[in-house]
Amino acid sequence: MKTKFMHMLGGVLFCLLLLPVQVYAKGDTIKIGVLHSLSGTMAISETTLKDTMLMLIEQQNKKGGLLGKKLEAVVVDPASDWPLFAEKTRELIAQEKVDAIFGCWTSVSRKSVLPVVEELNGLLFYPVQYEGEESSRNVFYTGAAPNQQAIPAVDYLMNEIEVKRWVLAGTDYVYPRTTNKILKSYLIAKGVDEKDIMINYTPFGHSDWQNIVADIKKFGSAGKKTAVVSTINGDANVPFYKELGNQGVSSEDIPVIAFSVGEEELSGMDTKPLVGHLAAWNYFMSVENKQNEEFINTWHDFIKDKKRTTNDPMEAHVIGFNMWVKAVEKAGTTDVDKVIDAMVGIEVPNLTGGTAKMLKNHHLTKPVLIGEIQEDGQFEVVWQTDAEVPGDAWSDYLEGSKDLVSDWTAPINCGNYNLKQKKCLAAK
Amino acid sequence: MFYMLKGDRGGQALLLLLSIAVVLVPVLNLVVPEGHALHVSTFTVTLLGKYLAFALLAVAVDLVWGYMGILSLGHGAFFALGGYAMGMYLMLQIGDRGVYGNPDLPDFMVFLNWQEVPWFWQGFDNFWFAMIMVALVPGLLAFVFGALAFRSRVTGVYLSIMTQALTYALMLAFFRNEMGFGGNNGLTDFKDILGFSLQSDSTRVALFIASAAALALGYLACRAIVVSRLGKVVVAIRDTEDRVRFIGYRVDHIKLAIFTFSAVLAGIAGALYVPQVGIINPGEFSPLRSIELVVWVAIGGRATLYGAVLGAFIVNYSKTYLTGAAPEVWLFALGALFVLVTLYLPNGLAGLSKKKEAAA
Amino acid sequence: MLSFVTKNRFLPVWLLGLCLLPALASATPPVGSDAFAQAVERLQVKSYKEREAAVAALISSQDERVKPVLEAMLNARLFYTKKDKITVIGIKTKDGFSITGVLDQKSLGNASKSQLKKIKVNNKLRRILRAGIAALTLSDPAPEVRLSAVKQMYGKLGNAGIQILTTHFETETDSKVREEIQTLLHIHDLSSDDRNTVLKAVAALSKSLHPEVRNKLELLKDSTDQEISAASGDALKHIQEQLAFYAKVKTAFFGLSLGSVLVLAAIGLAITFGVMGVINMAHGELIMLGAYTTYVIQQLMPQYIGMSLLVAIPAAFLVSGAVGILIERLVIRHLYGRPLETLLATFGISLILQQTVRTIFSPLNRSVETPQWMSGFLEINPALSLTYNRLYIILFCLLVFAVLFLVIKKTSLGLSVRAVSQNRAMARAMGIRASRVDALTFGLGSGIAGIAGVALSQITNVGPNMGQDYIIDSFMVVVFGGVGNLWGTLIGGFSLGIANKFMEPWAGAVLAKILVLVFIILFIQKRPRGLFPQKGRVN
Amino acid sequence: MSALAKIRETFRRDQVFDFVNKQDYSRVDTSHGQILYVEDVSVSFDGFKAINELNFYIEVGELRCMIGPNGAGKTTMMDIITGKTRPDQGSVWFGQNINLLKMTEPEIAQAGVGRKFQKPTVFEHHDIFENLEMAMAGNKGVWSTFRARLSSEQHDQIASVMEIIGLSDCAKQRAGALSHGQKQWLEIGMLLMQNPKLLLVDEPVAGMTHQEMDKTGELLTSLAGEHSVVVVEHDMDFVRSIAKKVSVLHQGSILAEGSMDEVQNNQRVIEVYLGE
Repeated sequence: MKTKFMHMLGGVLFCLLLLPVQVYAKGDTIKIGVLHSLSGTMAISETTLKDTMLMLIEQQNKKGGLLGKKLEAVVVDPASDWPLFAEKTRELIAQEKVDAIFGCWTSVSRKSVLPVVEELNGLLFYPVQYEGEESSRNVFYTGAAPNQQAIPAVDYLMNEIEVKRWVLAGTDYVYPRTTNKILKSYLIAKGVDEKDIMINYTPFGHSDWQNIVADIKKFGSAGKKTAVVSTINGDANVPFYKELGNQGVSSEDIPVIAFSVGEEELSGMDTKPLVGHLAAWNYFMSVENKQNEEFINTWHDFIKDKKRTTNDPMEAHVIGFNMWVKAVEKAGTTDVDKVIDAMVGIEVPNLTGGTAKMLKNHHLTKPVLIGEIQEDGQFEVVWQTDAEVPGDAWSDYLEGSKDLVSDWTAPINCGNYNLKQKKCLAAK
Repeated sequence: MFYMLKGDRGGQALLLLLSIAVVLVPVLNLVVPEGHALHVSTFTVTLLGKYLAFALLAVAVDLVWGYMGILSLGHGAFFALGGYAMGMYLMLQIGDRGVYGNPDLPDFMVFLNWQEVPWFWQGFDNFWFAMIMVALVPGLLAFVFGALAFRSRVTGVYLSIMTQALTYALMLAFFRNEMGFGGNNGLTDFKDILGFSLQSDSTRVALFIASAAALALGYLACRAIVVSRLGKVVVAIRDTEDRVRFIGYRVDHIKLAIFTFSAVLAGIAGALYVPQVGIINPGEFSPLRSIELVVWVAIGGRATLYGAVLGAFIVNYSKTYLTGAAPEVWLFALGALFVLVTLYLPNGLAGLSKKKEAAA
Repeated sequence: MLSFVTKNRFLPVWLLGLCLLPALASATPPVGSDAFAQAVERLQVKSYKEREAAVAALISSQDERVKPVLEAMLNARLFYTKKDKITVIGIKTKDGFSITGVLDQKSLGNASKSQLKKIKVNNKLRRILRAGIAALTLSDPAPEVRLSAVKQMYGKLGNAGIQILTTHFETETDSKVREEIQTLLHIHDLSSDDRNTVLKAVAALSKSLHPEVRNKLELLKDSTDQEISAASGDALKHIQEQLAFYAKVKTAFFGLSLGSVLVLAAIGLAITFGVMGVINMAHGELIMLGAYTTYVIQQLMPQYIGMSLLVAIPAAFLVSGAVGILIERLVIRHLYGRPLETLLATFGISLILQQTVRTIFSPLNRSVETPQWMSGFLEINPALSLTYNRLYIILFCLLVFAVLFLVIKKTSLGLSVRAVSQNRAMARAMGIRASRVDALTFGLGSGIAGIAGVALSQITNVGPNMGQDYIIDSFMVVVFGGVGNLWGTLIGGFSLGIANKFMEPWAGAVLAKILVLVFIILFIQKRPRGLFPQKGRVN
Repeated sequence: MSALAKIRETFRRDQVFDFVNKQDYSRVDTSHGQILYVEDVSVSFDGFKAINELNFYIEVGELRCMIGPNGAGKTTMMDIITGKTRPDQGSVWFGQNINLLKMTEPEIAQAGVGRKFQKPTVFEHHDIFENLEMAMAGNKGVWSTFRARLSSEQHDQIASVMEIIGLSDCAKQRAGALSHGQKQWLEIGMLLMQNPKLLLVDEPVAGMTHQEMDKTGELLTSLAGEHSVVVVEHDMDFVRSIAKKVSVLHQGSILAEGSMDEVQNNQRVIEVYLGE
C-alpha cells in the first residue's frame, strides 16, 4: 500500500517536472508571441489586441508568410496578473522560442516583463500610450509618448478653447502621475498660476464620483474657462462621465479631454451625456481614408461582427507588426539583434493617411488628433497636428529627465544618455 | 530526529522528493547541456521554485485552517508583506543602475521627487535586517490582529470576513503612491541578491534550493506542532473550542501563537517568491488571491500538510498549463474544480488516497 | 416649483452677433431672408471659426426659420447635399435620411448617407448654438422655457443684452422669471461705476448663492472704496456660511446615496448570508446578471428606454432568482451547516458565471442607457442640487427594503424562512418543506441582488468584473450591521456610506475607505456580532 | 480635583497593583469549610432576569443536587461560576481567597473548577486516551504544551481514570464513535484528569440506560468527599438515589433547599412543578 501511494505521488511530481521541459523543436514556422490578458480586469481591453494580432498574422500568411515560412501565433493568457506576465514572457522566449512578442497594456505589466525581455534578449512591441521615462533596447514603443498625446491636447485646449483653469484628474498609478507632472510643469511654463491647477487622484475602479465631480464643478465656477484633463483609467470612466452628466456638467461648460477613452471604451458607455467631450489619440476609427476603410473592413470580416470598433492601440499593433515584417525582410533573418538594428528608420504608412517612422529611441512618429465624442460612439476630429510628432522617451518638462535622450544606434547605443554629462547612465 | 514524520507517508514522500529535486534539478540545469533531452531549463527551475514558495504558503494556511479551523482569507497579506520586505532589500541593491542613475533612491522615489529614503526603508539595504523584517512584519501584524480578534472571540465567518477586510485595506493602502512602496507598479527591475546576479542560472538554482529547504523546514516545523500535545489541543479548538477553554487552556493564546507562526511562514514564502518572479505589487494583497490559496489547500486536502503542498502544485501547474494551452477555459476549469472538490472531495485529493488506504 | 435645467451661462450669441457683425460682413447688417440665405450657405465652410461667424450672422438675420436650423445643427441633423450643396435638415429613416431644404422648407425626398455631408459642430459651436436658441426662446409662451433661457444668460452680459433684458423685464409676468432676471441685472450692476448702484446691488445679492455673485463680490472686496469693500465682505461672509452649510447637506446626500448603493448591493446578501448562513461569494455575479438583464431588455426595446428600466426590475429579479435557485439546488443544498465550504463552492461559481458572461457578451463593458427621467438634477438652490439618479436610487433602495421587510415579516414564505433559519429540524417537524423554503429563500436573496444590478447599471459599468467590486463591501455591510438582521444592514449601509463621504474631503477617497475598513475591524472586536446582533439563546 | 483623587487612589500605600499581587489560584483557602460562595448574583438578558439574587453555598466534599424546571437558570448559573457569563451584580468566590468573577474560563478551570456540559462535549476527532491526556492537570501554556511528553506516572494516571470510567478497553477508539452514555463518562473522566476541587455536572444521565445511570450515580457519590460536586439534573429518581441535599431553582433564585423529602413536600415547590 505504502509503495503504491508513493508511486502515485512520485508520478504526479515527476510529471510536473517533465511537462514544462518538453523540447520544442524549431520547425518551419516563425513564432510570434501574443501576450495579452484574456481574463481578469484587463481582458476588457487586451482581448481585442489579441484578435488584432491573430488577424494580422493570418493576413501575412495569406500573403505567403515571411522569409518563405509561415507565421505562427503563440497566444498565452497572463490573466491580468503582473508576475504572471514575467513568467509567460520567459515561457514565450525560453520555451516557445518566439521571435517577437506583441503584448502588454498596463505600465506595470510592461515593467514586469521588461527585465525578462532584456535578460533573454527578446523583442517586445508595446502598443499603448504610456508615461515615457523608460527606454529599452529590446522594446519598441508603438503607442504614444506623453509628448504625442498630452502636450498637444493641452495646447489645443489652451489655444482653441482658451482654457484658463485646469483639473488634472487621474487614476493613482504611474501613467497619470507622470503625465500630470509633465503637464503641470508645462502649464506653469506657459504662465498658468498654480492656483488654477487642481490635481486629483482616485483608486482603480473608483465608482463613486459624487464629491469629486462636485469639487470640479466648484473649481470650474470661478469665472474662468475650465477643462478637465483626464487620465482616468478603464472602468472608472463610466461612473465618472455618468456623474458629470447627472450633475449637469456639460462639455460646453467644462470639457473633459481623456487619454484613455477610445472607441472601444465608448462602446460600453451610454454616450448621450458624453457628446462634445474630447479625447486625444493618434488614430480614430472615424478618420476617412482608404487604408483605414480597408483595415476596418478586414477587421469586421475577421471578427465577424460589423459593430466592432477599432482603436488606437490596434493601429499601433498594425504599425508595429508591419514594421517588424519589413525589418525581418530587410535583415533577412528573425535574429533579434539584427532585427533591432534593422528596425530603426523603417517607415510604414499609418492608418490616418500619414507615415510612421521608427526612430532611434524606439518610438514612432505619430500625428496627434483631437476628437469630440459623438452620439454614435465615434469621435469627430476637430483638430490635428500639421505633421507627425516624433515620440520622446524622456520628457523635456521633467527635472530628472530633460537632459536624457535615448538612442539605440551607434555610437551612443543607450537608453538614458545624459547630454550634459555626456555619458550613459545605464552603463554598468 | 524525524519523529514527527512517523506515520506520515505523504510527508515522507514529500521530503524524499524534495531532497531528490534539490540534487537533481541543479545538476540537470547546470551540468546537462542545453538541448539535451534531460536538460531542465532555467525557466522550469524558476517555475518550480515559485511553486515551492506557494507550497510553503499553502502549508501555512493549512495549519491555521485545516488544523485550527480559522479560515483566514487574509494570508495573502502576510505573504505579500514578506515579499515587500524582500523587495525593499532587492530594490536598494539596484543602486545607481536604475534609469535615473540615482545611487541612493529607487527609481519610483526619484520620480515622486523624494529627496531621501523614508524612515521605514532604513536598514533594508542590509540583507539580514531585511530577513528579520520578512518574519517580523507579517508576524507582528498577525500578532496584533490576532490578539484583538481572539481575545474578543471573533470566530468563524466573522473572523474570515475580518481577515478579508484586513488584506483589502492593505491592498488599497499599498496602491497609494504616497505610501512609499511604489504604488500600483510595486517593486521590480531587481538586479542582484547578496551580490549575485538574479539573472544568472546559478542564482536561480540557489533560490530554488533555498525554497525547497524552506518548504522542508516549514513542513517539519508544522508537523512537529501537529504531532505534539499542542497540535492535539489545536485540533480540539477547531472541534469544540469551549471544552478546551473549560479544561484550562488559554484558547486565545494558543490561537495567537499558531496564527502568528503561520503568518511568519507565509512571510518567508513571500520573500522566496519575490526574487524568483521579479516583481511584488499590491495585486498580491487582493482578497481574491487569498481565497485562491485557500482553494489550493481545499483541493489538496485540509488537515494534511502534504495535501496542501499537493494542492498548491496541482492548481498552479494547471494554471501555468491552461493559461498557455487554453486560456478561455482556464476560469471555467478553475471554477468547476472548486465546486466539484467542495461537493465530492471534502477531504481533497489527500482524502482520496486515505480512502483508498482505508479500503485496502 | 423646482425646475430641471441644463445649466449654461454664456452670452446669448445673437447679442454677440450684434457686436461682431460689423467686422464680419458689411457695415449695415443684412436683415431678412437674403441674410438668412447667405448665412445658411456660409455654414458649409470647412473651418470651425468661420462657421461660428456664419452662425452669428444666421442668428442676427432674425428670420423665423433660424430656430429649427440651430436645433437641427445642435442635434447633428443639418446636412448639405454633396451634389448641389443644398443645406437640408435630415431625419433618420431606415436606410438613410428624409431631407427637407432649409430655405424653401420643401421635402426633397430621401437621401442615403453617402449623398450627404454633415455640417459639423464642435464644443464651442454647440455652446453658441445653445445660447442662441435660448435667446430666441425668451419670448416663448411657457414660463419654464423662459426661465431656463434666462438662466443660460449668466456670464458676461454685454450692455446690449442688459438693454434687452431690462425691456423684457417690464413685460415679464412670471415671478420666477422676474426674480431670475432681477438677479442677473443686479450682478451686472456690481460692475457699475456708480457706487450707490453697486452698494444697492450688493445688498440685494447678499443672499444669492450663485457662483457668479461670489466671483464678483470677491473682486469687490479688494475695492479701494471702504464701504463697498466692507459691504461685499459682509455679504461674502454670509454667503460663505450658507455655502458651508449646504456643502454639509450635500455631503450628507452623497453619503446617503453611497449608503443606498451599499445597502442595495448588500441586502440580497443579508438574506443569503444573514438568514441562511451561506457565504455567497457569487453574490456579486448575481448583481452582474441583473445589470446584464437590464442591458438585454434595453436591446429588446430600444424605442422605450424609459420603460425598459421598469421592465428590467422584475426581469432581473427572475433571472438572478432563477440562477440563484439553480445554484442552491445544484450545489449549496449539499453544504448546509458548513458555511466556510459554501464560500469555496460559490467562489468557484462566481468564476464560472464571470467567464460565461464574458463568453456570451464579450469581455467589453456593455452600454446601458440612462432614461430621460433619471438624468439631470433637482436644483434646490444654486449651491445645492441633487441628481435625479441618486435620488431615485435612494428611494428605490428604501422601497426594496420595505418590500423585503414585509415579505419576511408578513408572508407565509417569510414565516417559513425565519422558522427554517432558526431551527431546521423543528421547522421540518412542523411540516415546513425545508428544502423548498431554502431554494425559495436563496432565490429571493439572489433576485434582490439582480434588482440591485438594475440600479447599479445606472451609475457604473456593466461588465463581467462588476460583481467583484461590490462583494467585499457587501460583506462588510452585512457583518457590520449584524448578520441575520435586515435593519442592521440598512442602518449599517447608510452609516458606512455617510461616514465614508464625510471623511473623503479631508482624507481622500482611498484613505477614507481604508479608515472605514479599519473601523469595521475594530468595531467587530468590540461587538463581535455587529451593530444589531441577532437575538436568541446563546449556546 | 477628581484627577488628584485618582492619583491619590493610585498611590495609596496600603494597596499594591494587581499585577504585583497576583491571585494565587493554586491554593484555594477553604478553612471555613465552604468551597463556593454565590451571593446576591443577578443577570439579565435583554430585560429577562435569568438569575435573580441567587444565593447558595457549597461545602467542601459535599454532593449537591440542583433541580428546577426549564428556564429556571441552571445552565446560566453554571455559566456564571465557570466564567462564561458575567453577572450584572453579586459575587462568586471560590473558597475564601479566589474571586471567580475576575477570572477567565481557563483560569477558573486551572484553579480547580471542572465543568461537564449539558450536551456531552468531547473531542470527537481524538481518541479516548488523547482526550484524557489533553485534560490532564499541569502547565497549560503554549510552549509547555508544545514540549509536553507523557511521563510514566501520567500514563498510569490516565490508565486509572480510564478504569474508573470503564473505558480501558477502547483507549484508541475515536471519541466521536462512542455511545451517548460513554461520551458522558468520558467527559466526567476528563474532569477527573483536571483534578478539580469542585465539579459542576450538568445533566449527567441524560440519554442513559438504567444500568448506566446506576453506574454514574455510584461514580458521582464516590467522588464526593474528596471533591465537591454540584449536579444539575432533571431525572428525579436519579436525584433521589444520590442526593443528600437538594436545592430547587426557580426563576433564577433558590426556592427551597434541604433533603429530597423536605423539598418534595414543600408547598411552593409543588406549586411550581405542578403548575399554578
